[in-house]
Amino acid sequence: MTDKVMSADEAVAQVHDGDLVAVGGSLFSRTPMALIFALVRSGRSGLTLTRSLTCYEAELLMVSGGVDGLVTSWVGLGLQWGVSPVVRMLVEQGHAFHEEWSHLALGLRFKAGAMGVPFLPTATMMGSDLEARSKAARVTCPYTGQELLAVPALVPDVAFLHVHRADKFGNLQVEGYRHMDVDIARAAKRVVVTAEQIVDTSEIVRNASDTMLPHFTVDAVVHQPFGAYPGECYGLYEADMAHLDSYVQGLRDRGPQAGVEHYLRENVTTRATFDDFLQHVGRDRLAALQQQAMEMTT
Amino acid sequence: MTDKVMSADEAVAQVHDGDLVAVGGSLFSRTPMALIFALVRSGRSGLTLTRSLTCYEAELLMVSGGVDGLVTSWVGLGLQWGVSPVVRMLVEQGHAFHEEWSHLALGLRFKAGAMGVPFLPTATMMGSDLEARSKAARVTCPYTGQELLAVPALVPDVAFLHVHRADKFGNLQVEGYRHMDVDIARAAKRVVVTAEQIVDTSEIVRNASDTMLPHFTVDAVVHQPFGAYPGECYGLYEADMAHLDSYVQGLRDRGPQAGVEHYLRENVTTRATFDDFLQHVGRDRLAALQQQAMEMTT
Amino acid sequence: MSPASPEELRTITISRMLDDHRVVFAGVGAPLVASALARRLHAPHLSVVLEGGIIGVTFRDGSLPVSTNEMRAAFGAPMLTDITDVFLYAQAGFFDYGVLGAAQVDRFGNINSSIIGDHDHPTVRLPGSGGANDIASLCNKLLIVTSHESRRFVEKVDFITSPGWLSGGTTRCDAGLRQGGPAAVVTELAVFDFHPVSKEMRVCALQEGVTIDEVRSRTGFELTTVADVGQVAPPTSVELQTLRKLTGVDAHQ
Amino acid sequence: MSPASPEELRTITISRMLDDHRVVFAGVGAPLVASALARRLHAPHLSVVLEGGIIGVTFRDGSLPVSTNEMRAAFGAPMLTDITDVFLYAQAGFFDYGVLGAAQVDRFGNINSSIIGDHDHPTVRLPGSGGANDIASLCNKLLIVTSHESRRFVEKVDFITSPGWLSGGTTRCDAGLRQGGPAAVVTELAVFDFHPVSKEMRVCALQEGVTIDEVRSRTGFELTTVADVGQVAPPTSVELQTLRKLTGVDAHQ
Repeated sequence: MTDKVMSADEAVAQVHDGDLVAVGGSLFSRTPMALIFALVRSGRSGLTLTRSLTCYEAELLMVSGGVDGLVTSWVGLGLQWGVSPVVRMLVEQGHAFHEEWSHLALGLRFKAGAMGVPFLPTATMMGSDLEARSKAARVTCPYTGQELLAVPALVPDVAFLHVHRADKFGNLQVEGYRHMDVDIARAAKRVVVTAEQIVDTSEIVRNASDTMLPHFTVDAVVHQPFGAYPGECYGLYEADMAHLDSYVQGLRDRGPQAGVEHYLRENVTTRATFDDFLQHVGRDRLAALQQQAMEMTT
Repeated sequence: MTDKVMSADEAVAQVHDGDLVAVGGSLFSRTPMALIFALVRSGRSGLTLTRSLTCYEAELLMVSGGVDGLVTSWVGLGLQWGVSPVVRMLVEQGHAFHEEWSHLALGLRFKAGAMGVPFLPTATMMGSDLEARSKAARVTCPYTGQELLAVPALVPDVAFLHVHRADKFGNLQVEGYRHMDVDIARAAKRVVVTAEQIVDTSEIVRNASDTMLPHFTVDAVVHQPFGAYPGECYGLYEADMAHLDSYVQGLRDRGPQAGVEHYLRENVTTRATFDDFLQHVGRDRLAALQQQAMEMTT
Repeated sequence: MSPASPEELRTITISRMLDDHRVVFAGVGAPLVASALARRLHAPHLSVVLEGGIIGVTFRDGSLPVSTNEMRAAFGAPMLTDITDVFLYAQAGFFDYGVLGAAQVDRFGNINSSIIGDHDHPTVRLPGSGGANDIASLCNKLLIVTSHESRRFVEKVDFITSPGWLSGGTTRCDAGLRQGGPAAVVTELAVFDFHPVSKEMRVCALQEGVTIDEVRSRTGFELTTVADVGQVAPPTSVELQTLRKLTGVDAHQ
Repeated sequence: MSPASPEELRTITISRMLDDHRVVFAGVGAPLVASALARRLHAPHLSVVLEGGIIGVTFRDGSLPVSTNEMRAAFGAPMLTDITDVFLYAQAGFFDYGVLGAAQVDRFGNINSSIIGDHDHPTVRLPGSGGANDIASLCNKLLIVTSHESRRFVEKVDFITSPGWLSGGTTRCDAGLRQGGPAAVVTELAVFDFHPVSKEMRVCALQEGVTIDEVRSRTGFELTTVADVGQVAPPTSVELQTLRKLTGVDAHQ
């Protein structure tokens, strides 16, 4: 057990050009946005992003040039807003690849990695064009003769997570749903985490059954309150739908490329740290989102 | 969601002669003893018992004639007391079968059942005589060519669990370690649960992330405080080592068969209910075990 | 009270197919709203599961969740777990119903939500499966709800994201899918089932005031019918009022 | 202070092999006590894992756990999970050391804890593997601690419960075990390692006052040695005192 606390910029040094980067959370929930922003600023390139339900964070990374491929089960702007114009533009023009698996199949690919086996058998995705396009192989049960789909283990080079609580060694706890964070982290070679709170290990111990991942799975811990903003963090703050709505509006007004570039300039590349960005967002706005979350979960 | 609360005797009617019965908990921890006692009284026969680490509860069921086979990774009297004289006697004389898997292999057999697949691949147990005797098959990864052991799904006819809290529909929560309860219950055709407390669903909702199993996996819920006695229930009461020690002494004094028979007469077959047995044990004794647990977990 | 919109009509019709005490794995949108409505009316003990890891969704009037993982979907549920875990319950056969919408559906109940046009040079790259493929592959019974337009009701979808009966007959089972398969399709024009042997979609019952010719004219493939085509009972005012309370549309408009 | 008992000697010797900041998957008995001792002395950040689902065992003097799932093992740990889950961490390569005792061990480090005699007509039916097979199969490095008697140190175990190097050479890897393998055996007489190619057990270092002939006479197979056999440093008074505090044996006896 070693002290792994560092800054987001230091933590993002775990990512190298060409890496497969897995992003925890789901849609606008517990997305590690502070790490996404730091990754945009780092100028890494040739990355592949993998995440089961992905949206805005993928668009930022694709337009900024970091990511040129997706391994996902779903990508859109968010259910309110429909199809992702960035992904449409880049994929339809052949500038980015989009590898599609079903939600469970992708989840099991992470789980195979987490379990330390090269594949897992499943009854999903069979017979569909997802199967046909995935080039996933089949496997026959040696006991029953049943044919199943074999999904290959997916081992990210780096996983990004955002959690409610971590100690300095990297023992992690969250509230609410866990998304696919556990399997993603256990499958990945390196794991980088932002936490709303860094707590003493004694506080982790107090609710040891709630610990989602143990310290030896984690490589870097970053203290970052509101680290999932503009998404939600269960029980702590609601997603800022107005912020996201104005992002979407920007894409509609300026077109996908220019819209995202404008957003990045306003919010990411001209802000030295995520805290600077949060200050730009404004304290009252953040407080209102906390209030909404409290009302929604009590 | 239907009301599933009933008595232990009613719940044990879920077991039929010849069934494969899985027992939750591990060793002397959260073993569903009230259900084991009810099963002894029910007179069922030809049962196979499956549990990863098993001890005293297996001896009771084997001598009473209910169980004539074990699927397990370990069986003993408990680590203090060594080898199980009942199992030695019955297995060495050929009166009972003992199918041995490694702890992980058995755990994955339940997990395969829980996941709804006929097998799971694993790197454990390979090359050992456990593999040779188990007749487990191998499977080749269609991507890497790696050969792995394929463990076959184990689907119990009935699973017995003991938990801290249940609502009447069968939403279940425990404190502390979960043992293999989740996979056992999800794999089993029918699930019977004793709970220290039956609570309102609103109390389950309050800590929804702690819910171990949802109602639709559960068929019968029995309210039974001290339902794991003489074993422990995390945070609530310690195991009664003196009771178990005198059980072991009885086997040493009288021989395995007569020793267990004597124990059953004193504690099980002449007591109409588990509460009668607990009354015989005595309130002060139980209170002392609660006190020990409190001291040990705070 | 204004009459039911096409969307409301579909939602009410499909909600009636969800029996009490069962478990439904609902996609977002109309499937989720229909599940909420069923719980409010004839199926108070229906358990609604979302792929976000939420088991036992409760619903607040005027505040239905938009996605499958957000606080308003989670709060009040007796169990929160992870995403893959929820799908593994489906794979193990615990879920009685799956309910899905469809961008494109064909005569065998196959659904496309991935690609319009050619895969390598798509005309439109849609969001993709999410959990739709898994719901269609693994739930014991699949119900589909969609608006009725001939560009949606096609002979063969451009891409099978979520498997129905594939090419009909035994092809679904032959492909390795031993569970489930589509049982019904609900639109604002009619309710459809699938022929027990050929697995072709067929008209089962018509919505109020709709003729079979109208259905045929708005369907991109040849439609058969069951022996005696029924009538779907029109929405009751209780259904409509309850639905509008749920969705936050003024019940007295 | 009385001199170290054979058991204490073994425990102290093996505890020194556990480096700080590592993760050890310990069986009950001497392996667990040795892990506790290492944490008290040179390896305060050693993480001790038990198959009962306990990650990060802390230890109280005079109150060491007897089994792998009981409150005294769990209390103070930062993570409690389920049994299978712990082993899956091992399978994924997270555990630096596995430490096991042995009822019977052979020249290739294979361990028997299942059966003495013939499988179908056993002379003694022992408790069985528990997690021992998995620890031996999956941890990155296996350490074995056992008392030294020729009936325990045999040419070939009656039954391979937990795989060592199987028949030596590449046979472990050939059998499909790509990870781990025994690195050392510790007894009250000596420390052993395994030849890098043949994988035969060999004497590496002798406990204080022990001769190589004594080791050979109490070993049921032919023993080779490393080029220059070393001496195990005798237990220090700090080691012995700390150990006795942990086990609750009076430190001043």
